[in-house]
Amino acid sequence: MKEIIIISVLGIAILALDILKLRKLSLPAAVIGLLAMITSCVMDWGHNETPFAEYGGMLKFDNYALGFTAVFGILGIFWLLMNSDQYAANSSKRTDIFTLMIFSLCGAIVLSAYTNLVMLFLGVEILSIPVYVLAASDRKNVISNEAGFKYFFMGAVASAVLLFGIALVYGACGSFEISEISSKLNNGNYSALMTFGAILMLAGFAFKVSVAPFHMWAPDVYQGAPTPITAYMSTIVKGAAFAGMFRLFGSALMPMPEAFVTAMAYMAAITLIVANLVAIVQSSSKRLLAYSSISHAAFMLGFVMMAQEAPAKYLLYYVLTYGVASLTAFSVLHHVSSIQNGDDSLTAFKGLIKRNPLLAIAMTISLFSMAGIPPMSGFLAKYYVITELLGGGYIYLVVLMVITSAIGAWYYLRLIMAMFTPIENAGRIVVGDIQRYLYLFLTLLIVVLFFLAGLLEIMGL
Amino acid sequence: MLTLLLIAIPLFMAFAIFLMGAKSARQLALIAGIAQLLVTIGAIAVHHEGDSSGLLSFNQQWIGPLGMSFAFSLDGISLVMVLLTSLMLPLIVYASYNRDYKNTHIFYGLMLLMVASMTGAFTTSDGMLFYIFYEFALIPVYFMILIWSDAENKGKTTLKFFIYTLFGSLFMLISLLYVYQISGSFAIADLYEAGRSMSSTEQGWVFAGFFIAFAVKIPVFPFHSWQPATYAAAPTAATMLLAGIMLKMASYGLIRLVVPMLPDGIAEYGFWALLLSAISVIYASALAIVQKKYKALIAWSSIAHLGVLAAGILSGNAQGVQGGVMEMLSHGILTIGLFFVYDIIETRMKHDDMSKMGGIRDVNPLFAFMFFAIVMGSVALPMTSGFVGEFLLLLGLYQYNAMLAGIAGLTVILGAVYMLRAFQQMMLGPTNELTKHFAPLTGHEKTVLGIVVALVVILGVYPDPILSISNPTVETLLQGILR
Amino acid sequence: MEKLVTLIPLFPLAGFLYITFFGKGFGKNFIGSLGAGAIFLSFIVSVLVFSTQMHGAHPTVVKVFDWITAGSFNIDFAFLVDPLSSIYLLFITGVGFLIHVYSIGYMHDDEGFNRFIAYLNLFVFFMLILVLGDSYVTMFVGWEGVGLCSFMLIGFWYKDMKNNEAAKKAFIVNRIGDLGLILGMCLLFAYSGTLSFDELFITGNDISGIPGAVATTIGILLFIGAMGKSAQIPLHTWLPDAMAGPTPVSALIHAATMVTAGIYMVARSSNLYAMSEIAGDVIVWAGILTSLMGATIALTQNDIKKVLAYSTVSQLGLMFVALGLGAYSTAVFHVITHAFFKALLFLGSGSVIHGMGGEQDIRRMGGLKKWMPITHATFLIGTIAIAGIFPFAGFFSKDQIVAVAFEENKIMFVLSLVVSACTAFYMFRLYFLTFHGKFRGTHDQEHHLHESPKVMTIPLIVLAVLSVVGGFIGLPHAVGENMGMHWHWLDHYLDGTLVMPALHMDLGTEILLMGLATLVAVGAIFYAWLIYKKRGELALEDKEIESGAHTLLLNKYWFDELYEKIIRKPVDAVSSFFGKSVEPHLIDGLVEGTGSATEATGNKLRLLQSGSLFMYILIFTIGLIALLIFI
Amino acid sequence: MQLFHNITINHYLTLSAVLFALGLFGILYRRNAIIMFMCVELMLNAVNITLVAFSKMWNQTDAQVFVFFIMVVAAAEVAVGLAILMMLYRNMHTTDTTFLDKLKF
Amino acid sequence: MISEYVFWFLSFVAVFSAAGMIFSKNPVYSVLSLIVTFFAIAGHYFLLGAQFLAAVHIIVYAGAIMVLFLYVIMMLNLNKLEEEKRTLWAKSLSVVAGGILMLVVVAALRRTDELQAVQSAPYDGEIGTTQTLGKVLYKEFLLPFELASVLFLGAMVGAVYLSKKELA
Repeated sequence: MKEIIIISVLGIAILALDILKLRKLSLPAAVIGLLAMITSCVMDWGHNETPFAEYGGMLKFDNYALGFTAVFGILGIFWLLMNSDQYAANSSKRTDIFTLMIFSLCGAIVLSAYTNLVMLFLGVEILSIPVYVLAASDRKNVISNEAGFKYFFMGAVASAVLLFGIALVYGACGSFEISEISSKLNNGNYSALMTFGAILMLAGFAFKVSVAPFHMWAPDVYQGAPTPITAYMSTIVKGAAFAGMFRLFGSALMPMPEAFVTAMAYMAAITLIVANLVAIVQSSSKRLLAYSSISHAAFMLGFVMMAQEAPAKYLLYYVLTYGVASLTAFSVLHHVSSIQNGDDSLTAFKGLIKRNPLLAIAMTISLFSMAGIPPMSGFLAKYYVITELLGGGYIYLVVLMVITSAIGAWYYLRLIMAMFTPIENAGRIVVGDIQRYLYLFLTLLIVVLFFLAGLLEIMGL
Repeated sequence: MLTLLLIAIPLFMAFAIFLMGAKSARQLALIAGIAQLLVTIGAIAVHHEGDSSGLLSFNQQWIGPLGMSFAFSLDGISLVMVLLTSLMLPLIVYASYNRDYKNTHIFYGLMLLMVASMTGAFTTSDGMLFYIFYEFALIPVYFMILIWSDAENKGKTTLKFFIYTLFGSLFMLISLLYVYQISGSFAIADLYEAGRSMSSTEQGWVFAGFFIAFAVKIPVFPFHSWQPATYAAAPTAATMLLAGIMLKMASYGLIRLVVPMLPDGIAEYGFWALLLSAISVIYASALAIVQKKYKALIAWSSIAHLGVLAAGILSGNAQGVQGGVMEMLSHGILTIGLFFVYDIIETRMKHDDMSKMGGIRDVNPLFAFMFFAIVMGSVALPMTSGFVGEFLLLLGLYQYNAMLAGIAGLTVILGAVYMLRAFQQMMLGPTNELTKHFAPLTGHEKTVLGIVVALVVILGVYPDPILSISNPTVETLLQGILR
Repeated sequence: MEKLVTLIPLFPLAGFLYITFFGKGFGKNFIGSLGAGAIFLSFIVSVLVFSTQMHGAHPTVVKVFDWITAGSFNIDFAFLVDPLSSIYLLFITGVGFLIHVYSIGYMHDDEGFNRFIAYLNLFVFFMLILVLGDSYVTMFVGWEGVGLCSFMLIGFWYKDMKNNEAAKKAFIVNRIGDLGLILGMCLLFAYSGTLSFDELFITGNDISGIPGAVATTIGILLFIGAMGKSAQIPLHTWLPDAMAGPTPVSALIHAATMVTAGIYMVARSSNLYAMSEIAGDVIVWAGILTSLMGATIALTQNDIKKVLAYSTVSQLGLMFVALGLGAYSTAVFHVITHAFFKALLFLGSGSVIHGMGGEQDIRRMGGLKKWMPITHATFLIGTIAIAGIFPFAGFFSKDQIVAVAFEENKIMFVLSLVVSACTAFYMFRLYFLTFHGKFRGTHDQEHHLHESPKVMTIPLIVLAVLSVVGGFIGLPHAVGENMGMHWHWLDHYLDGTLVMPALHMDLGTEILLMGLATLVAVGAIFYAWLIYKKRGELALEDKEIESGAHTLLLNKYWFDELYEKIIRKPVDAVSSFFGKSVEPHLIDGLVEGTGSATEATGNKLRLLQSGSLFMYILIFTIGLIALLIFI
Repeated sequence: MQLFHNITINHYLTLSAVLFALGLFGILYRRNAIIMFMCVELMLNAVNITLVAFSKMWNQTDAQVFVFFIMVVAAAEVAVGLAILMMLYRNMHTTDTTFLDKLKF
Repeated sequence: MISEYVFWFLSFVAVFSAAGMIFSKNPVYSVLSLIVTFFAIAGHYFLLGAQFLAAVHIIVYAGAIMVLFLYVIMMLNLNKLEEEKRTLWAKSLSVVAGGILMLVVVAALRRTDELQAVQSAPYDGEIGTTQTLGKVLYKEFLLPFELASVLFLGAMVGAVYLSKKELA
């Protein structure tokens, strides 16, 4: 509970700082606040605290919730630091953006901690609504507006669908409490109403996590939104949506009927194919990364398929590693494109190794991590998915994943090759000190996480 | 512990070189190589009088529940492979003295990184770790080619190389995981047990996965098309690393993982694999015959030899596997020799079109002599390292299937055809304008070629030290499967 | 005593190494004598070893070092000393020594002198390994080694691409045989579990378990190897071309020693061949065909060395006939005598060529006997010996073959008589055209015609002596017994090492056969004398040849052309087909195709992402409906 | 089950289904952002009806409270959505969604 | 009996005015017809005994949200907006998609027999009253209630931020 209080207070505090014209403080404040939140996560570890239990508390801060909260906090800090140079230190824009980000982070926490469909819905909305705004936050820019509108509008439709689903589930079970719901489901054979509701919820979530065929918004929005926001969406928003989805299918709607898992398998397959094949032919690196993030959604969906058996820690690991990698990648992309007036085509990366080796190496490492090549943590993440799926006997899906990740390596390499093709008269790209050290840190983290994966096993999740 | 040292030395030297910058990169790399060699010799010594103190093995759990652990052990086969690596590293570094690559430190750093990962692959006794090292070795060499190649289509070539090999090894991952589903641990010993416990059909499928992976890398006939282009594009040092050592990881994988793990699978479904290997002997030789460029010729010839290698190993008897070990060593040495000859010629004549050469023997008899020795090694003349390996391979293959041995044996003839043709075209006959002023060998060129020749001859005359290192291990490996 | 045997190959090796690495700056005489001396030393040791064997010492295996270990397959690098190997040692080192001495004179003006001596030493080294090796593998080392040396020596004058071609041809054709040999070894190992002669034939008897059919296969495979080395049909074509090398090389390698390696190997495996009729027949027929072919071709050749080369081919054929008929010791006998007189003849021709300043065409010679008497004399002895006139060496050995043929197989008997007739004829044709009549060369050739120096003539003389008396190591049974002295020494010496044919023919037949053989030979000689001496006819110039048979023979039955058509051309065609079509379009095409296909699909799929909200929501709806219907 | 005289839950479910589908149809059918937006509201209301009907069926208040929250969220969404719409109009001078195709492929 | 007729009446009103909202050219009309729909829905709430919700519904939707819409429409001056309709194939597609969706949903929702099993406690009219609602809202739903404030805050900030003029 403290986490949510901290985060909400933090949001308000930053607004206050804006009003008090102390905008410079907004960054340290936010970072400190998030750090505080993470520490409280650590302290609450293992308490399974259920706040306001007497008031039918609808959140449960078990290790699952705390783990995801902490990860979101960490990624949030990285994001803040990485973008501390984007908005003039004393502009109100900066504080606004930070506030919105903090608020949506609150939604993310709710999504990972809910025990009640009402909370689920609220969480989704709290997570999304600020992001609609963020996506459109480049006010003068038509592209950004379009992205914002598309995201918002389809998001609204999606949440309507999700709602309908919730309503039907309620109708079938007569309660919003996930514990009650799962008790109502006599192991797996849903009533028609239940099935129907579950499907609608699935669709709603599939939209949020951008799984085919509900992914259509993602490439446009990712491309149109300002790059920092894209980074945010592809890391925290996606992660939170998956946290919610996993909790839903892992604890509420469980055990799922076979058909559900099969359906998800098909969705994952379609996603893999579409995302990777289309990514190959992209000329805009930003859109390319967008598609890659869609294909990663397919991988994470693998965990949701196995939500009954698979331990959540692997999903957590995936969210973390992918988050770090894609945050790095998008930030590099941002730093590269922003100094050549927003050109995010592949050619914009030419000669990056000369123009700023650190950026090039960070990008390379993170791309390899996304491609799932050892010893980058991305490999283990994908490895976990694949083992789980093999355990579940989805050999074909695994083969497809393997093949498509080879295809994935293909378009990542196109980007890498661009970075390493020398060009003449290339000006250096300079990044601030914070960013430089952060890049270094993230790059190391990507590799270190690989070797520290053993710790995952001892954190009781 | 020594094994860790073997991986640590190149690793740390790599980073040291990265940080220290271009000045003394070469020297550092050379030092690293020599240190590596010394440690290897030490390891062999330890292994010789029985490793009582457990110096050669190391085991530290990594991801317990998933049965992954940082487990290394230097048994006979690994020792030979490590010996290959650490013999070749200083040679390659020293050989690269006659070119100066820009950003020297990056170049040698990458080289050492690659060596580290290859050593890891050769020494690990954990399936997953093997896969990881196997994959990782791809990255440094990829960059070595991408950055230091001067071919104009290098982008496409390297892309093809990377994707193709990655694609292949992913199948190995699937197979590995499939076995892991049964064994629940990646410790190679457990993998053996699990693998053998599977029905032969299952084994067949798993084998298919492994074979595709290794066939792409070895490379075996239909999966080879990445290789000639890559060799052509790569800077010589990278080619040496690639052909001399890195591709051996695949054949080593065959010995270490496939043959002991999937006996029934190979017995029932392995024939096609062996047939493909045999075919690639003929096919590659045929292509070698029509090559005009020397480098392309040795690229193809190496495919031909490795075809024999793969077939021999897969025949799964002591002779075949021993021959495989020996042939890996000798082929590594010979390949490096051949490519170094290319380097020498290319630096002097700026091309490697054989028809434009001739008479070099007249200008530079020493060079011709050493080249001839290497050529003889690669046509597997007795008293050269090539013979022992190839003979044992054929012996093993024959016991599996006489017909295949006959096909693969054609390398004895065809190899002579293209190698001698190349030698005569380049070295013999009258001199011409281009070759008349063929500069004499520099000191280090002499040294490198000399060492290579010496190795070729010594290993050919007295291979017993190597063979007797690996023989016990091979026999224990095969005990489980020989029925 | 046997321990000394290790020294035998060491001397030539040392010589080779020394000359190669430190030979610079020493005078030619020094180098020459060094090389020759090395061989001489090993000759001494060979004599010692031989003497022990002659006094009935048991065959012994001298292990040098562990060589190859692979599971059940264990090969030591070991030498086998037994009658067979020791007698080979003897004549290899002996003849080798003489030829070294000879080459000192012959190659004196060549700038590659050191190289030449070094190569010769290396060759002798490998030859010794070949005969000493205790296993097929060790033997194979020498086998390939001599091949290597022959490659280097044929292509000794490497500036001329023609020589290189010849060298390459020799090496590759040999390689074809070697493949057969290797496969033979594999099969033998697969059944007997060892490749050591000792375990297979002498102390052990591991071949006993081998079924007959397999024995046949092994025998034939091994024989393919022998075909390559010993130039039997169809792998004979390299030997005549090999004459591109300097003459001493032709004498040593392509007449006396290397080419008889095949006979050695088959004799060595006699126990194996004894197990298979069919293998024997194959050998016999291959042998006799080769022999006939060689003899007939030799009738028409005009290059002095080519004639000798084809005569070698035909003689080797005869030896194989003997082998095939099971008379292994007889074959060895003929190998030895042949080594003497053929070496003699080659050296003689060399001395002629030397005198003629490099001219090799007998149509440009004639009447040389007045310029080079010693050469003439020795050459004549050699000629008589090969023609098989009593009591020269050739007579006994060839007569034994004929006798065996008479016993075993009448067809062979007839054919072998034909061969010996041809032999006598073409040899004397050669002799007459070269040494008699009047000189037909250019004037300045005539101007500095001269007898060769001592260093060349002495070996000639020694060999001549040997060719005269060499035959007495193997007097025929009958003759031997009736003369009351147990003289058929060679058979008894080799008994126990080789399988012996049960030959017992009475004196009458023996004498009859001898008479017949001699008669045939003499008749042929007389005919040759009639044509080339009496009528003084000359060999035709190439353009004045019209008879079909003659052309056929002159073109060596068009073997080379045939191979060109049915082997070389197809191989090249296939290769370039692979290179031009299969590789780029099929194999690589598939890979590339996959890539581009993927991209194409991607390009199609991206059109779905049309950017219109309507489309997106439509797909959303469709997806929803699909889900609802699916579940 | 019977909610009140002759009217079962199915009637209400059907009604909401019709409205829901109608809303989606409207979104597809119209191009004007505002109208489409209203259609979304319609869909939300369809959900509300269901919930209220269910609350009657289960005889619980939770659902009604949930409806309450849905209204809240809807209001918030409308606020943001209209803000975005305004901004869009400011930059593009239209509310016709078919012109939103800068981002594609 | 009467309530039954009322149900049918309200349903028809709701559906038809919704349709009107979709098909009317003039956005203002659309708004108005949507408001009619909302009133009908409010009626349903009454029928279902959720008086308070009905009231809130009128207030929030008809009173607030739709006014907001109207305000925007006026401000953007979209009355009589000359929007050429979608292309024919688009229309037909949307009809088909919507139709199928409706069919599927209806079909699926028809199969709710298991709900017959749900035993309804003797209906107490209290559940819809302000009092009970308030109790539940401020007791069990306290947490969501608080979080809703966060949501609002976020939405407010967002809306304000978006409608701000870009400075600098």
